[in-house]
Amino acid sequence: MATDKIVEQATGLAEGAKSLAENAEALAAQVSQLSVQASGGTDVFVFYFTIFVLACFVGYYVVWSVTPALHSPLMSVTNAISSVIIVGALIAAGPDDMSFSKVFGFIAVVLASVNIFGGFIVSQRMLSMFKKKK
Amino acid sequence: MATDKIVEQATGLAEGAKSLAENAEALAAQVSQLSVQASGGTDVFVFYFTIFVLACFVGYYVVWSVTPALHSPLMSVTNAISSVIIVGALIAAGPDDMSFSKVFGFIAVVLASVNIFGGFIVSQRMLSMFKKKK
Amino acid sequence: MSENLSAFAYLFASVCFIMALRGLSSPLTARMGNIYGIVGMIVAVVTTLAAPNVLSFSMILLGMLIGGAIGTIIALKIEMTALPQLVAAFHSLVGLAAVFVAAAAFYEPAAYGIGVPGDIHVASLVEMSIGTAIGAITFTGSIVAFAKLQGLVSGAPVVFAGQHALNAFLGLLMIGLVVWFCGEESTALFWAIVLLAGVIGLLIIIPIGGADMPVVISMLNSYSGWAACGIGFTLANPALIVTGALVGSSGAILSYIMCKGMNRSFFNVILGGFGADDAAAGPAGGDGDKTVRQGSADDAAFIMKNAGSVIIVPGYGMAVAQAQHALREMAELLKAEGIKVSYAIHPVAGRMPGHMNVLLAEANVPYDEVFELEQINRDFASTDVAFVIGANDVTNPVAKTDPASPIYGMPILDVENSGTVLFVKRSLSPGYAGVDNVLFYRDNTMMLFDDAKTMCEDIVNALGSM
Amino acid sequence: MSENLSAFAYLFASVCFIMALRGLSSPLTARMGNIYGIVGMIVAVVTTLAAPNVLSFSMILLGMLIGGAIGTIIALKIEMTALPQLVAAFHSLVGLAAVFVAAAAFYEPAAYGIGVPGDIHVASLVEMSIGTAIGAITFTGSIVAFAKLQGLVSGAPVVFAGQHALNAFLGLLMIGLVVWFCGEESTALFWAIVLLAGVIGLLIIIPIGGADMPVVISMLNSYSGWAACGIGFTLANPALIVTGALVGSSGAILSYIMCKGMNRSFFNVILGGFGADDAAAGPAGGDGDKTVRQGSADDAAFIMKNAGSVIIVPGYGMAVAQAQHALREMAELLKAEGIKVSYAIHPVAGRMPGHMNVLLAEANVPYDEVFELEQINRDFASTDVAFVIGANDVTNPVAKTDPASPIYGMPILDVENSGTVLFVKRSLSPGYAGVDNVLFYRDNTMMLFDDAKTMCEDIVNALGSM
Ligand SMILES: NC(=O)c1ccc[n+]([C@@H]2O[C@H](COP(=O)([O-])OP(=O)(O)OC[C@H]3O[C@@H](n4cnc5c(N)ncnc54)[C@H](OP(=O)(O)O)[C@@H]3O)[C@@H](O)[C@H]2O)c1
Ligand SMILES: NC(=O)c1ccc[n+]([C@@H]2O[C@H](COP(=O)([O-])OP(=O)(O)OC[C@H]3O[C@@H](n4cnc5c(N)ncnc54)[C@H](OP(=O)(O)O)[C@@H]3O)[C@@H](O)[C@H]2O)c1
Repeated sequence: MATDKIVEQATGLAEGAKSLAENAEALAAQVSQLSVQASGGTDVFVFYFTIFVLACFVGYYVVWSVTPALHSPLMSVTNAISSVIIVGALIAAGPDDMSFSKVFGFIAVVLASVNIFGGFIVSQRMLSMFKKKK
Repeated sequence: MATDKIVEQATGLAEGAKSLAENAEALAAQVSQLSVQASGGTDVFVFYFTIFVLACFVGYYVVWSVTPALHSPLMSVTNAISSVIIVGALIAAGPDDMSFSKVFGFIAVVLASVNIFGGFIVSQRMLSMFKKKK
Repeated sequence: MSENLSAFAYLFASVCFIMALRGLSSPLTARMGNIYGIVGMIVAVVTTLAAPNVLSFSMILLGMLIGGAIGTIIALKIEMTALPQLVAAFHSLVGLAAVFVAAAAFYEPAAYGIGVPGDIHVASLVEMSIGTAIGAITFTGSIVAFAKLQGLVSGAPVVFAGQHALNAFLGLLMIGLVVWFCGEESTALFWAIVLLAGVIGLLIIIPIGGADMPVVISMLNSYSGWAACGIGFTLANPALIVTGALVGSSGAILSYIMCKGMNRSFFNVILGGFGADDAAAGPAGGDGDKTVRQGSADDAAFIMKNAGSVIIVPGYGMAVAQAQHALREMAELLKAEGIKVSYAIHPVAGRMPGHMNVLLAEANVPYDEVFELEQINRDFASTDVAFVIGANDVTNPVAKTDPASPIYGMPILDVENSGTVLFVKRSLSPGYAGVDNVLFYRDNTMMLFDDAKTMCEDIVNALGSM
Repeated sequence: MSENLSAFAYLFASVCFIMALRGLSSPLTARMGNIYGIVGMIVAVVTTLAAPNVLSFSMILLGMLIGGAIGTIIALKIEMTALPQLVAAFHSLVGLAAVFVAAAAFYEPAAYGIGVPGDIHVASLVEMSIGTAIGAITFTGSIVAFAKLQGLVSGAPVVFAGQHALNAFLGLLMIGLVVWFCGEESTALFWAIVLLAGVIGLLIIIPIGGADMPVVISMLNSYSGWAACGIGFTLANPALIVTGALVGSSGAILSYIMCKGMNRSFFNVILGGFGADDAAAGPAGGDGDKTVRQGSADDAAFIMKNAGSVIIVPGYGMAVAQAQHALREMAELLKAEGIKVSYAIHPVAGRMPGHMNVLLAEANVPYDEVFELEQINRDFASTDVAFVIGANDVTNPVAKTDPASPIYGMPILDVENSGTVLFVKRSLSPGYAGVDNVLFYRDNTMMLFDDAKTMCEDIVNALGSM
């Protein structure tokens, strides 16, 4: 009887193990499928690269369409928007605990803010001067 | 002895099951991590949408830069390149075994090919007529 | 081919397509642009053929051979004057192809990685049904446009009471069907969408007059671009998305340019009915009580031979009469006499954008003798003769003077400012817009009533024997 | 904020930045464009602040307050004539910020999801080191540019033997360091890259003359854009990538436009040394043996009052003298007399692109009286007086006639074709290119030797008392 019981338990365990193994297999399959699905099998880098290439075309066309009379404001506007690098600074300055990284982030936030405010305000000042004949 | 052996086996099985369970857990963790990593936590749709938006800007600028004298060739060139839909047809016509899908794919391949060849050749014919003063 | 590599290849193809359109910014780079387009297409096709799930090539090859042969033959045989029809016909094929691709994806979703039959991702179902619907509309719409342009059916607008209400109802029905389909995912609903979209395509194009077809074609072109985008999302293929956006923008911008050139709103064109009362509007101008000065080929030859400069204004009639070769010959003779000859092209002269430029190019007129409206309009005042051949609306000054006229506000070529205006046409009947042209009755106008080609040939003879 | 939502927000910000530059296609839409830019920036910042790993806001707020206050004060106080310096100074800050962001990512890679300290993904290391290097070059380079423009150091090019060899060597060393860094990933190497890049930035800018600084600034602007792109790849942030590409293109195109306007190759500018032998080139023209006709403010006032049309050609001297207000006053008086006054702007007049336009706008000159070279150049022939104020090179006809001249091939304003040419400048000394201007010795030229502002005020007085 004791033997019977033990055999039964062993069988139960074996089955449990089998189903676990199956589960594990299913999960493994899922893993590989997910990693394909999530990005269609392509690295995210490729997406960012595609975005980069298209953005270069947009940049090319949009800048050539700027009227020469506004080339100075163009310089200050691009200067202002290039400070969008502040997003990197914010992430660095974001954590609660102090670190080298947080200090660097803080400095970068200050620098980028000078640019953002300075750039947009100077552009606005310049642009508000351009008036049509009354 | 027999009992001992069975108990041993049972213990072995139990351990196996445990390690399997652990494996499964690790895999599950991997699944969730992978699905995040593969796309940095963003759905691929967002990437395609970004590509779409940038492509609209490129399309806008590139078409406005076409000289009016070449608007007819523009129509035939866009007609030809819009047949790039053939990539969808090729995937449908690709499998080895016959199916509805394969038939549809075949028809689409024929239609798109008419367009590709017709469109590019007619464009080339038109464009080769545009000559400078000798 | 790895997924990454093929993604780069598709990106390369997209860039090629962008460069193809970019090339069209000047006749000098246009042929190179076309080559870019061809390269992009080859790269896209080869990349797809190298995909792991494309295994059987015989049928694909057969399809490409059949399609390629048909396309090549058509492209080589077609007359340049039949371009509008050709473009319409080709569009209908793109639309149909889009429907079949969507159907294939619906029947075998696994091949596209969008789920399994009966359980396709909802996002894909939405994209798919939009792609299908637009594809089917493009198909039947382009067929109607083709038939009207080719003269297979009358170009007159087909209007009936309750037309717009019916279209609106069918549109709503369509939206309902799509929503239902995305929930149910049944085969019957899929084909119902195809059918209904086909009917809608038919109905929205029949009320539009034959001459408005170019706007329609561009619009359908734009649609087919967005359909390609939709399917591009389904297939997760960036090349399709980018190309779709390019084609979509191109069609939209061309429609816009045409509508602006005609000074009509896009909705005015699309709601149709324009040109229905041609016959009524025509005689209303009244041509009985005013006098016109009529001339012969000899008169025209004499006047031009004694001129210092001539501007030729071609229009739809030149295309119909295929007069471009005879016209170029005439221009050559005049140039040989030391007379300055140039061509002025109105943005909507003829029946499709750039129509006149292609015809003149076909007749070997160098493109640097051909000018756009803004470039040349001021020069009419200092020109001795404006030779208007088969054009009418694009020279009609009522566009500037009569706010009640349907063409009011449309920019026109100021031929009236030149010393003498020669009008080559067969009668006093109005042009496309059905508006009488006040220039016919001016003192400095001479009408040369004849077919455009015959008249040019006669003038050539007259110039030769002078 | 979910990752998807923030991705859309960044896309929105990118579109705003595109619209910001797009707005600059016309003065009418430019202010709206700037608003788009501001909105885009706010969206980008707020989206980042809402990210799950941004927890402490006090320091961020402090930083933004300090930076914002400094930026606002500078922007409100700055004179429009100091724009070139200002842009250079701002660029140096962007470069430095890029360096600090890269450093932060290097010290705390986990925050950016690019690995753990000591085991950063190689791709990220490459992107990071390129971003850092370009950032540091931009920083020191812009500092030098600023110092030269502000007059803190001499604008003269600093040249020494073996300069190019040294730069090339340092460039190679840089590449070596980057490769080493990507393998070793040591802190020391990171800072070595920063240091070396800083030195390179210094060395490549010092040989370039002060007046070539605008090209340099644009080039650095372009660099900073590509640095932002590199960091955008590291942070997987599409807004940074798109903005970087916009800024990169903008800088590259502006440099190209300037080089073309000066008819010099980009390499010629970058390799430097131009303007080193100003002193030698100047007198070589020989001004002793030729006669010039000199005039007074009264003469100028008399000539212009009796003219039918006057074209004003401003140049660098107007900016230096801050003469734009007095000039506009003079123009108003002439216009009150019924004289047609317009302004002709050469693409490289002044010291930065669009420099003259901003100064004239500052003095309330309406922008529709201000014309680009191509628009107005033909009108000089039918104009009575060309009033050239502080401009020199951009009017020098040797650019058309003397292939040996350094400005040969540069397009110029054909002031020589007008009835009388009035030149306002302080002496016969040449302009930026160091080339003697043959127009000074022409019969229809009258020199008005004085500071531009003083001269304008004197003419205003003369006109008033006439
Ligand atoms: N280009 C486009 O993209 C586009 C698109 C849509 C609509 N449209 C419209 O099309 C019109 C184009 O103006 P258009 O001035 O070129 O043409 P039009 O105003 O339609 O006039 C064409 C004239 O050509 C004459 N004609 C026809 N066949 C001829 C032949 N065989 N020989 C000689 N003359 C012949 C006709 O007069 P007879 O019958 O007396 O000979 C007619 O008056 C505009 O109203 C425009 O809005 C253009
Ligand atoms: N715009 C750009 O983006 C850019 C960029 C780089 C280089 N550049 C170069 O800059 C030059 C611009 O040409 P430009 O014709 O405007 O200037 P320019 O040729 O440099 O001549 C400026 C003239 O202004 C005179 N001047 C200086 N201060 C003055 C004052 N206070 N009052 C009156 N006159 C004064 C000087 O003569 P006196 O000393 O006799 O008074 C000088 O001849 C071109 O050679 C261009 O290639 C332009």
